[in-house]
Amino acid sequence: MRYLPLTNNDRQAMLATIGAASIDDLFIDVPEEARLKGPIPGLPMHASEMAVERHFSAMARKNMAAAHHPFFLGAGAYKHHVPASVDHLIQRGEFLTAYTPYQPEIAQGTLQMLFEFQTQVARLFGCDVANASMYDGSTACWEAIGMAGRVTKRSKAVISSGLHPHYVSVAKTMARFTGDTLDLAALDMAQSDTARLLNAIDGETSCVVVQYPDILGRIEDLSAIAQKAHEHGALLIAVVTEPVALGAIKSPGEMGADIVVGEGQSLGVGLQFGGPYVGLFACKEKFVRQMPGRLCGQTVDAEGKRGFVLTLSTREQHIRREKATSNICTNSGLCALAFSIHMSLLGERGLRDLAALNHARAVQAAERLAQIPGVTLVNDSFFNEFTLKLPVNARDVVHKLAAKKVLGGVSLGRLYPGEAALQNGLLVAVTEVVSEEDIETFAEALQEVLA
Amino acid sequence: MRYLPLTNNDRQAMLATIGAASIDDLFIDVPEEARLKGPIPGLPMHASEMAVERHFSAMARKNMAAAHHPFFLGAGAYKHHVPASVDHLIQRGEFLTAYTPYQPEIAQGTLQMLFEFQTQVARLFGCDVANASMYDGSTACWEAIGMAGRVTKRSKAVISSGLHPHYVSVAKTMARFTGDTLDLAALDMAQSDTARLLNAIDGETSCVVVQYPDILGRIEDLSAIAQKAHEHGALLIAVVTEPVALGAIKSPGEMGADIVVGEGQSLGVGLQFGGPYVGLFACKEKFVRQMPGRLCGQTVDAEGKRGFVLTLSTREQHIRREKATSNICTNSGLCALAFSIHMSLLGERGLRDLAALNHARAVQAAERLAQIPGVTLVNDSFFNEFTLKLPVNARDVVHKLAAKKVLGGVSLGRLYPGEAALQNGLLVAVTEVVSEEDIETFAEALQEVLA
Amino acid sequence: LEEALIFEIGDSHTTGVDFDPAPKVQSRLGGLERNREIGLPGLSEPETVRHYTRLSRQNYAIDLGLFPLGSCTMKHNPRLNEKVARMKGFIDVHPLQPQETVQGALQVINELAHWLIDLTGMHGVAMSPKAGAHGELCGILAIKAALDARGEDRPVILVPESAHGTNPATAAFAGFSVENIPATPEGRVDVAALKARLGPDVAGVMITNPNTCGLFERDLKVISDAVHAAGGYVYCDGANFNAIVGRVRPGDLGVDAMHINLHKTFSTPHGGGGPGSGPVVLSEALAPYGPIPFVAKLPDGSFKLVEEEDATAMQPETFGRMTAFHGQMGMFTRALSYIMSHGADGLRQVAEDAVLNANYVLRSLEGTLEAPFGASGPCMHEALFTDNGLAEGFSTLDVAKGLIDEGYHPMTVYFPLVVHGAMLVEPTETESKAALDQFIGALRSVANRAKQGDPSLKSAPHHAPRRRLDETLAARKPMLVWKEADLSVAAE
Amino acid sequence: LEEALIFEIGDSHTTGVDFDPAPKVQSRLGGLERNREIGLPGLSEPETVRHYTRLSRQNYAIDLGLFPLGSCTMKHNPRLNEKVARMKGFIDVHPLQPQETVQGALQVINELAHWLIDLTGMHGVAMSPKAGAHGELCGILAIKAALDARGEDRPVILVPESAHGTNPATAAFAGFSVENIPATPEGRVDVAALKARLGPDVAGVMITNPNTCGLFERDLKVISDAVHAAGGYVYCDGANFNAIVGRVRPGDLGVDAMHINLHKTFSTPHGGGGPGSGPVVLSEALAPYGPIPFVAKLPDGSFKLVEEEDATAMQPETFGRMTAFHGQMGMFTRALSYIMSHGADGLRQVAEDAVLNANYVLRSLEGTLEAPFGASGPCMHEALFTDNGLAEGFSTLDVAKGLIDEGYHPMTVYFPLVVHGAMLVEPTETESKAALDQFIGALRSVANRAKQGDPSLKSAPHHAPRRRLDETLAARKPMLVWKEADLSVAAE
Repeated sequence: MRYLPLTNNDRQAMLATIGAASIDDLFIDVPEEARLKGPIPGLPMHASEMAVERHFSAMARKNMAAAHHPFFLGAGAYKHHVPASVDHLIQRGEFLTAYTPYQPEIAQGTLQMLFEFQTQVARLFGCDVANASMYDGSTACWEAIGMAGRVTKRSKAVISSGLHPHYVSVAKTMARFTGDTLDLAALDMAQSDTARLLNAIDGETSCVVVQYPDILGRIEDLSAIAQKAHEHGALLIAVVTEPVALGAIKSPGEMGADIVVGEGQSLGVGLQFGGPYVGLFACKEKFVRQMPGRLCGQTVDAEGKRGFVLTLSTREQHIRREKATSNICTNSGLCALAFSIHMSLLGERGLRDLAALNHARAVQAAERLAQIPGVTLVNDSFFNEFTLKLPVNARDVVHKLAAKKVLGGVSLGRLYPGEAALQNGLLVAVTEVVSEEDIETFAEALQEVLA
Repeated sequence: MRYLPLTNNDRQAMLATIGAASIDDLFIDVPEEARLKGPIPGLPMHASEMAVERHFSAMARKNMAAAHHPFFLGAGAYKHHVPASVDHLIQRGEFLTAYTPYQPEIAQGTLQMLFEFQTQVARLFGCDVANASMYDGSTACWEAIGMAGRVTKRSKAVISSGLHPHYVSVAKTMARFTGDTLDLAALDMAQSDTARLLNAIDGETSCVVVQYPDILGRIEDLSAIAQKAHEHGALLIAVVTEPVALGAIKSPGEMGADIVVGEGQSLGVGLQFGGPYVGLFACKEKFVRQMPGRLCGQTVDAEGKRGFVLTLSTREQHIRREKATSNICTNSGLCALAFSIHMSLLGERGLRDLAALNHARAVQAAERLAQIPGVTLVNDSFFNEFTLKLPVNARDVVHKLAAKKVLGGVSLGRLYPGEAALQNGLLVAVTEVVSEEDIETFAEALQEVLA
Repeated sequence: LEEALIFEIGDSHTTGVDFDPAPKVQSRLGGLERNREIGLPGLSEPETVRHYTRLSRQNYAIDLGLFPLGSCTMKHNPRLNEKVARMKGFIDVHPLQPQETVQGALQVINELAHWLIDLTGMHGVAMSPKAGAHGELCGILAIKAALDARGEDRPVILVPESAHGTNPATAAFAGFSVENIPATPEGRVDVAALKARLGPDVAGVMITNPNTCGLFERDLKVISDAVHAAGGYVYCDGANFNAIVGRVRPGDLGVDAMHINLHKTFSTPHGGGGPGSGPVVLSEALAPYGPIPFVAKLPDGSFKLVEEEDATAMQPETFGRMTAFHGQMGMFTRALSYIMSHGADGLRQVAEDAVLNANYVLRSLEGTLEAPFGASGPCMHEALFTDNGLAEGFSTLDVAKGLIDEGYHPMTVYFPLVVHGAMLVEPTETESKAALDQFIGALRSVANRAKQGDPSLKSAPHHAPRRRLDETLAARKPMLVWKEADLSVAAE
Repeated sequence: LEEALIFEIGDSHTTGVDFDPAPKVQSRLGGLERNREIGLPGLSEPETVRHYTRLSRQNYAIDLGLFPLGSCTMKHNPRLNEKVARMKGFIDVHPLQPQETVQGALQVINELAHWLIDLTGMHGVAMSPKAGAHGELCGILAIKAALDARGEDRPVILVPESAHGTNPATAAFAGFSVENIPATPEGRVDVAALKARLGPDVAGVMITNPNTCGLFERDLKVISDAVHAAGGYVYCDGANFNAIVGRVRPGDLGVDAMHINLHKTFSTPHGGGGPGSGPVVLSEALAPYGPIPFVAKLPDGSFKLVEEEDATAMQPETFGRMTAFHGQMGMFTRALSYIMSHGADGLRQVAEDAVLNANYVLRSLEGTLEAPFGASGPCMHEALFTDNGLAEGFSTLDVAKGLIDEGYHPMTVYFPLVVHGAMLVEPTETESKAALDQFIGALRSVANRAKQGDPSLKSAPHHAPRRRLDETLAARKPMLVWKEADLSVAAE
């Protein structure tokens, strides 16, 4: 019991202080019939560190780790190279094992970091303010829809068909219970959804939700949508699942988005089989009191020194209870730290270099893969992810590629299982971790599979 | 150039402050003909973190890592399970990136740790005092011989044939230059060297050097040797290459050793292909001023608070220069920290449990392996390492086992290449990381190889 | 101790990351190339390491000392968990990889799921909720979905007044109206009041057990039976499961849904505010409505991630997806590592030591501070005190800030709301007796100063990186992002 | 800030490690079973993590701030190096594994060896020395072996008076007698005096370049030629190679042997006092005498570790083995990672920035502190000042301790011995201009206080974990191990 410091002598002495004869006396309020008499039967007993480590090593070896194979998966989670210093720093006990900074005098480390993070996110997204993080991109997206409803006092959200289908699923789940209306359409590889969106905006619309770049990797100007939305008193919510893209392309804020949310996993966090990730949430300053989640603000201490505190907590559940802007409590602090450290290491120059390298590799890959007979490139524009149309069902191809030790993208069939028109689509992400050899290996494997 | 913070603007501003026109002006004292005009030709230019990491991953994958295969090597370096918290703690920047604690007021972390380490080592070895570590066991062994010479003012060291042959090599190298005499003998699998040692001790002898357990894993009482040595004014130096053994058997200090040195790699440090390791050095209190290496001592500060400083530095090179007790400067501080943390986690109870488990597994292995036709167990006694006599050359067997993915011990032929009588000997170490399945896998592989 | 902001240290030309030069290609960015500076400062690696190392040292943390935040369960975070979570096979796999390439990861999720079910005595578990509050939402949505399936409209959720704020916030989010249930003078739910309020408009109750006064709701089974009899469901806030794991199974008390904070009971690190992980165990009645995706073990021994397309066959009544992927894998590995390390015997010991430590604190301090429910029997994982008896003008906040000067993080203050000036102390099982004795001494000393009216306490902390911070100013004139000094002057 | 000793926290019954129970076997311990308690306290993991975390916070470190220890080269330690060194294929291989199973490890050693040879313009390199002083010993033994091979007895080694203490200690260890060579008023070796002392009894010189006054020994080539002409060898202490890497090759200056501190020039961490690593590059004349084992690349592209049995064929004149295994593998991986990251261009930049930073410090402070060799041209990697001009009764030590209160580790003090009250400042290339400006301001402020005789400086530090410690007491009554309080009373 290596994590339990009490010795049996301690326990006896403490029971004596308490005035209890035995540990059982401390559990007398548990109804007799519900008391467990000993360890729950059928479960293993305690294990040594070595035994536990062995078990997990065996489990880990059953998975095909991205680093060891040509790797082209994206669709909302991207493999980037994270500098070693990021993981080193987030493991500092003072960051790792601290709680939410409720006592700011002894939590300035976390608070200042959050203030820096908020500023980085706001600038990246082209917004005035950002919060201290959400669970992930998909929940941030739903929270933004909810916030738009509070701001506009309307309940119809117009959702682009280019929004990640899982984000749509989350919104559908929530809307079912809140009674919000979602205006949805089927994804079309042949054309973007902009025309429909412009049409759908009306005086009932609380918001338009557009992913940028969209689920197929396409990049489109959001200005017209923003203008139309604003004309009708609606908000434009932009969703960014690949923040690295904003090192190369305009920010949604520049194009008029009112709320920009995103998935921050690309920077600092890593793939982790889907979580924990970090939701990014930024908006115009005038909406700040309708934001969900924690906010860190600058202030001064009793001696006039600059310091930071959690602020505007009258929006939050621990103060407002059922009237809160969200029920969120724990956010994704440590992932926000990882994001912020990685972003600090990159800086403007590094982010732009990284984005340029991603785009260039993606262009190389797209050109190479489109040469394969029967394969066509769907995208006119893209950043580091694009869609191929294959001559056959792409889901089968993905499995066959995996058998050849190539992790060759995400099939649209996996993302849109019901939709026949999309079954031959393959979503391919190409980041800086992809080498030219990886592209060639992928191309050859794909050609073989299609042959 | 991610590790260099100066920008070109900084450089220009600084040159202006200095009053130099260019960087080249700062190197004017380099003779013209020796000045390199640009990067040294033929060498690669700077590389990204990702590129460097890839190179090392490729190199690492070419090695057969102990954790992934049945593993039975010892002979002075042992694979033990090191708790994850050890490596976590030694990576704290305040430990990892601190210098030797020359300014004690801001180095109490390192100093207190060294004081605790010294105490742990002294107690483990059954000695009064210990130093703050040496490079490794082999250099500690030579330093002990040198120290015995200073104490006794004699120059003949009687070396047990059971001392690790690399330690003997190091002593030979040094003795060649210092003019010390080493009384050596060939290793005999059939019997220990004690009788010869007792005979060899005389009035010229500075010290007797005995490994415990010895290179073949044999355990013998040192009391008689200690007594004889003391009768003749010589010192007994005991060498411990596997400190875990002392959780099961008597310490050399208890049996009369004057100086006990050892290799601390087993605890906290790991295999690391031979280094860095940590030399342990302990002795009787009366010899303290002849010790080599750093010593940490307790004292008080100006307010009377307990504190720690490096002390007795008048023995050392930075004060005494050519009259120092050793030329050692940098020791093995971070490895000493790892050793000390691991030892703190174990404590008396953990070390004894660990030793018991090692011994039990070794007994299981010895009994199982000795059942293989043609294989005999050389040892009467052993802790976690023993010697097998095979019917054929053991070096060949080791290579054949490796081809079967079993790392099956160290052949005596590798350690004693010239000595025909030892070529069939195989040294087998069995620690807590060896499972019963590993023993069986090894036994079956060995049987196949010998068939 | 001062550390500048990255915006004051770095500039847009510096970077701490090197890249291979990008190959020359024709840009395909759709004409949306960025042409405005973002305003992101870069730091070299040495500056980065130093900045964050220095910042970290302004934090208090469990690694530095006892962190007695009641209701937050700040226990030791084993380092083995960190190691295990970082194995390449877990940290470097993509959530949408073909399932045959992630069987080990799916197996880990499945193993943890089974532990959670067995430890709680429940029927099923939803692994995807991202944190405790997200788990509450999961449970409430399952209740709503179950009611919908029954065709019943029950708009009310009952919540005891001592509940965590997330409880009413969650219920409200799901469209319920929230009604409070009072507490008895001894600090437990008023069963009579609750029973009286039950009826066809009540969807269920959200109850915390052990509750936020640190007491075991000894009538939970009676409550559950009554709620069930009235056609409702019982949601249990499992934040305090720490205190009872291995000693009681919530399933045996009639609970229908309960979230488990992996970062509380099962030791995953809090990280300065997350990430958490809030799996929800479900009763037989609610399990069919649980969210997708989830991991199923197939007859051939392989593991399958059940998503939208298989839901019709395998979870037809699911209320849907709560988050993009399958939950907090990085927390699952850590929690399972902790659970396996303790085993069934160790987890029981965890609850015992947590409760023992809390009672030791309670009894050691009840002569110094008022313990409002000290006569209500043993406490569970936490000990509750009030500000009654402090000198005129001295408050719980002063005691808290005074503790900072003694080298401790303060306890939870002003929660729960059912007593005046609450101080809620949760030591957890990973504190030694010596550590408790030291803390008890420190809190006693500060409390006595507050009782005697020591004025220096009013301006505490004196020995922290900052003195008391002006929270009113922060809220009145929110400065949520950094602005260049001259720009911000111009803006005023 | 106080932290008890493990002996005061733990006890012999507690452990932070769990083991599977040992199988029952017949003991084979030769009748030497331990029957006495060792006296080792055990701590649970939470206590362990907290103890060492708290201890660590009493240290200053490069991660916390500028560490201007002249002659010690405290530069940033990249975290990539730590990651690379921990790859299983390096950290988890045994030194005696069959060589076909460790080809990657041997290749790393070989690659690093080639970088070191190319960067220094030398002929060979001995990789096994464990630290700088061990490297010095390697070089001196090679010289002795070469002389032995020539049948010459040359008992004297010349060492400049500004040398590191390890130089004379090493020479003495190898049986040489040491004679000092004076310095010129401008801070360099007195070439005339050195030449005058050369003769048939002189084995060689040990010279540090850049020297410990921070100056480049511009006459090193002249010295080398003279020493060689007189039949001796030139050992160069390479501790300060940092300042010239990529700008000059010691081989081009006639050096025969030079150790390289991987923990200085090549950024492996100092770890509070090691481990170091001190490979020694060797000239064509000395390379044949270098130690075994070493790594050779065979014609088939594989790598071979040359040990005793192959020495006869491949290194017949080796002076032998210096250590049990093949050197500090864990430092090799880190150093190679650093070298590859910088490349030939980056390493040159390293030297330039190191020298630029040092000159910036020198010129910024020479108006405040006396710079004894300020007129001797640019300094190299470090700037030297003296205590000349401080107020009566104020010393270099007071300035150093005053700097602690400003949040800095002091510079090296009282070394080199050639000037009075030396203060040796080495900023290294990994400091930013802003960091230097802050440090310069702090040192200037403390120096001015010392010049004005500010009495509070005499009792500095005031804001450190400890006030000045009584080093005399420590040496007079050495307490090197902890003893139980009652026992130590009884012992007196």
